[in-house]
Amino acid sequence: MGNQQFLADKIRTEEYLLNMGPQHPATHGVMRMVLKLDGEEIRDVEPVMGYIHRSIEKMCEHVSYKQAIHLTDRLDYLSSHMNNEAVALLVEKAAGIEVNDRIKVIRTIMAELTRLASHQLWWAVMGMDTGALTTFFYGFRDRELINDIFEETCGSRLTMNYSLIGGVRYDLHENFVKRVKDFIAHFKKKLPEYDNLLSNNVIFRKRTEGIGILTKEQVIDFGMNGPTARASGFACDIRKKLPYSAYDKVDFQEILATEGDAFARYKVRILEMWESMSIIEQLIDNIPEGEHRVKTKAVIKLPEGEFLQRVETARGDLGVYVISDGKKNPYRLKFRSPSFANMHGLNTMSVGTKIADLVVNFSTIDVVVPDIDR
Amino acid sequence: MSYFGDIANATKTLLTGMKVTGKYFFVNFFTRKDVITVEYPDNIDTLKMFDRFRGEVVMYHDENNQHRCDACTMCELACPNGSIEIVWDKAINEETGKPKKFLEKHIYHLEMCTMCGLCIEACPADAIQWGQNFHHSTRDRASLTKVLNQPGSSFIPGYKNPKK
Amino acid sequence: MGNTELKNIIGSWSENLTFVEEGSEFLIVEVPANELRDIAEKLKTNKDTAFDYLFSLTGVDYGTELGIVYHIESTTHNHMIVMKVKTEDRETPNFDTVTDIWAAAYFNESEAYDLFGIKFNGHKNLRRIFLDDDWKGWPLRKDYVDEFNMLTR
Amino acid sequence: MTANNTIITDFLMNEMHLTADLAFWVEIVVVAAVYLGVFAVLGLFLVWMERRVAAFFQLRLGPNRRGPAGIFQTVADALKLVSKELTGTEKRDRFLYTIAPYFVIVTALMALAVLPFSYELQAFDINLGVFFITSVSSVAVIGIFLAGWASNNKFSLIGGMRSGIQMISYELSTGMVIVAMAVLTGTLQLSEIVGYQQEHGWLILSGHIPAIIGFMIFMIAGTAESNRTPFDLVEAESELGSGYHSEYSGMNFAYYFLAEFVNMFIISAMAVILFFGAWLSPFGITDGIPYVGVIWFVIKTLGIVFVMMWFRWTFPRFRIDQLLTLEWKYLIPISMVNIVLMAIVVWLGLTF
Repeated sequence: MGNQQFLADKIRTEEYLLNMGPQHPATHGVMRMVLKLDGEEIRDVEPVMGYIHRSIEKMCEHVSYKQAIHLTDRLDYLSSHMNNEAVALLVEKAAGIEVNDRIKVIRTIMAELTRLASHQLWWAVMGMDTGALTTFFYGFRDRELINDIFEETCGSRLTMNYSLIGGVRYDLHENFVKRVKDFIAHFKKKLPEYDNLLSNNVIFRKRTEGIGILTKEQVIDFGMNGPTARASGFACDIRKKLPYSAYDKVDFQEILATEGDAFARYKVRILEMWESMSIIEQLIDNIPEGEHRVKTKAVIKLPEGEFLQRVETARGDLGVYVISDGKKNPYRLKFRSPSFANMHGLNTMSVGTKIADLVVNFSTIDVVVPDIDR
Repeated sequence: MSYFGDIANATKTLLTGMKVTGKYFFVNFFTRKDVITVEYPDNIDTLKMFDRFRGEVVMYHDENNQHRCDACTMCELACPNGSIEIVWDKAINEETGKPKKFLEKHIYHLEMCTMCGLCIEACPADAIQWGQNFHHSTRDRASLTKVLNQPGSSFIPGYKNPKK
Repeated sequence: MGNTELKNIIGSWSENLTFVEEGSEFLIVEVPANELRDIAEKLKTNKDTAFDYLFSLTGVDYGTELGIVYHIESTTHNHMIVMKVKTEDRETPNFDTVTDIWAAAYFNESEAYDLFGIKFNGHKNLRRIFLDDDWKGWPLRKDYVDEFNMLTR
Repeated sequence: MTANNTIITDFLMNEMHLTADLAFWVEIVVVAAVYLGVFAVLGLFLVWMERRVAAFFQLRLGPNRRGPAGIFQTVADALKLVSKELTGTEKRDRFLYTIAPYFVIVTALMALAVLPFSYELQAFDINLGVFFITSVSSVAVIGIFLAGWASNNKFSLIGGMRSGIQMISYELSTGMVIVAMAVLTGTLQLSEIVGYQQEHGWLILSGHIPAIIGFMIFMIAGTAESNRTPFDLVEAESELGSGYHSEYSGMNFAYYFLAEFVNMFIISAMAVILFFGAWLSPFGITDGIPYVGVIWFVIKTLGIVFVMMWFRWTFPRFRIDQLLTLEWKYLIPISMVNIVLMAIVVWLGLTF
């Protein structure tokens, strides 16, 4: 090792800073990461956020609860239905509004369809980040079917604003059930193709196995959640821990892995797609009859006090914390965003790895930037 | 020796990957039946959106150019983004002789609307509903501020919402 | 573990803690600012409470006081507690940092600083996380007025 | 100037009554013009083919607006690129920045000139043939390296450094495969290699096992030489934006873009020459007719180009250290063993 040391003293190497973002293909949105690099090795990652900060929490303090729901669409736009559902559930629990089973089942089916659409988009972009550009089109081909289902029933494809306080905006369209069944039959044939194309590919395995390892203790200490945390063995699925809507009437398995590397995070999401499909299958055939909306007062006021509602979105558990002083708009409304919590682990994951690994790690955390900046 | 083992395994996984893309290439090389491209500008006349699609807010006018809006400004209050302005005026109603509000202009700022649908829900008379047109791109911003009630239109006298 | 046992265990650590139970489904512990660090330390290390998951850290402007609300959860016992800390002084409000107890507080405390102006002594890299560095004022405070950006109807 | 009279010089001297020397120089200019035309047409066609093949893989339509099946789409792109302003970063190293694209163009043209399109259509049949092509294509590295260094942009610097490592290390295994094939044919001259294959059948058959191993190594190393997925770390979209040529625009970018596709053509042409009998028709059905060889040559090369495109639209990308371990730990040992194996096969006369 003698000359190694000799060379190290003679050749003066210097670390340099590289701004990855805010306009960069791998950051999936507008976020900047200041990398301290030694050649291609990363010494330190510091995410700089706030490029898309609209201060939704300040807006929510000036609008009524009904109007606050439509603002949550723009939080994590890939799981907009679950965000709406979170605020709706909170207000219903706080104001004591009882919703019938039909609404619960519709909300659960819509939530699982949103999770499927979000995971499909994640898979498509994951392939593109590691270099396989065709996965983008296969992922979007399947996601398009879900978007048509949403467009037909809720009226819009991404920011649906479908869940309201006391129910859902429209009743299910008459060929909703047929479309969902066609989609499930189609996607059951296509998901194994996802595995053949990317999961079993040796180049992809080499790019993701053993990269960005997080132990269960680290994940808990960082407060991480969602599939990213479940890949390290931390059972944090709110659908299991605090079941809401129709999740207690459905039996599904919480996917857990133990390796905690990038491939484990990838595998967890692929298996979650299978679980979501089985949940939809269990519910789609026996949607109970009933009103799609319960009668509610025109202006809804919450009693004094503070309320917390947690919902499992595609990225993790979204916490809605409201301090209410009895007026028609919340005194303080805080969104505990899952992607913001998952950002804590990014530095530990990528110190000592290469730029290409940072792109893979960032893509397996499945970050949606508006969810971070709010 | 695992040296050759993982080479063989590697080529096997690479070939299965190529089999998937190859299937899509050769199966519909001539039929092109799986193609998902929608040639948007060309299919503009045959393109029909779903009936619940939220293109823009429009006001319902019946055959003799009359609408149901009696300027109660419920939609203006319900809108979270302040994209609806109602310009109304008072006039003496002939039969009852009492002053009655009537709608002059229902100004709808399309560029501020987030398509949340709270105005359509709040309207007691179902005067406004969803239009399916989504071609909103224009050259100047002024044309995005639309007046929903057509010129020369008036309120249907004595209209009561059957549902309420 | 129910709220009452929690109350007894935590109550034994220090006298000037006040417990509130109505108005929220979790036990609320109001902690004076100077005891924040060692109560947090005990909450995490004590075997019966074992609060190791900082779910969320929220800055709140109560009108006269500025406060921080900690939602802390235990992944082993599956119960949650709400810890609140308040300060009167609105010019330079500051608390001790808890980043070394729960690493999840790192960005959350920067966010509380950025939007409320609450400083955390001992925080390694306290900076404005969302807004520009030269932004005047703390947006989420109730007395924040900004004619340009805020359309108040 | 003892130039053997080619068709062009005969034509010039008899009809145009030029002196021998003048005819020689005019011939060189004519051949250069022809090859520039071949370079441009080839580049445009390959870009169009890549976009159509990619579309078919990805369930899309691909270019179909300009001309039937979008043939003139790439011509339109080229015209657009020509009319674009040549921008560049302010603190760029002016001289190196402007000279870099010409390295890549010149090397691509030089390699193109030596390829035996058919018995008559071969511009320079120098007896170093194969060795000349590898040495020329190693000069292309300088063009990419300079672009990365001179354009004063950290992402393109990283791209340039990656290209330096990648292309130099993969030349080793291409060189060794060529040495193996030279052992089999006994000559480096391209026309003699094709002549050998005329009697003994295609090298992939006559050299059987070592030739097949050589072909697989050559395909892998060739894809890496031309910076194509799964080795496209040099302009990895998701990591470096567009890598070394991100600061180039207009005609400079067009040079890099076309040169990349022509390099791909040269690599597949090399594979066709070394393994599939360049312009020889299968079972020698049309070997007698002059000038028909070109069609066979182009069909075979486009077949190999299609396989390389298939690689591109299926595989993810390597990481820089995996790329080097693949080369130094797997390809070089195997290609060395392959040379020994080929030598033994040739020595024992086991070739068909």
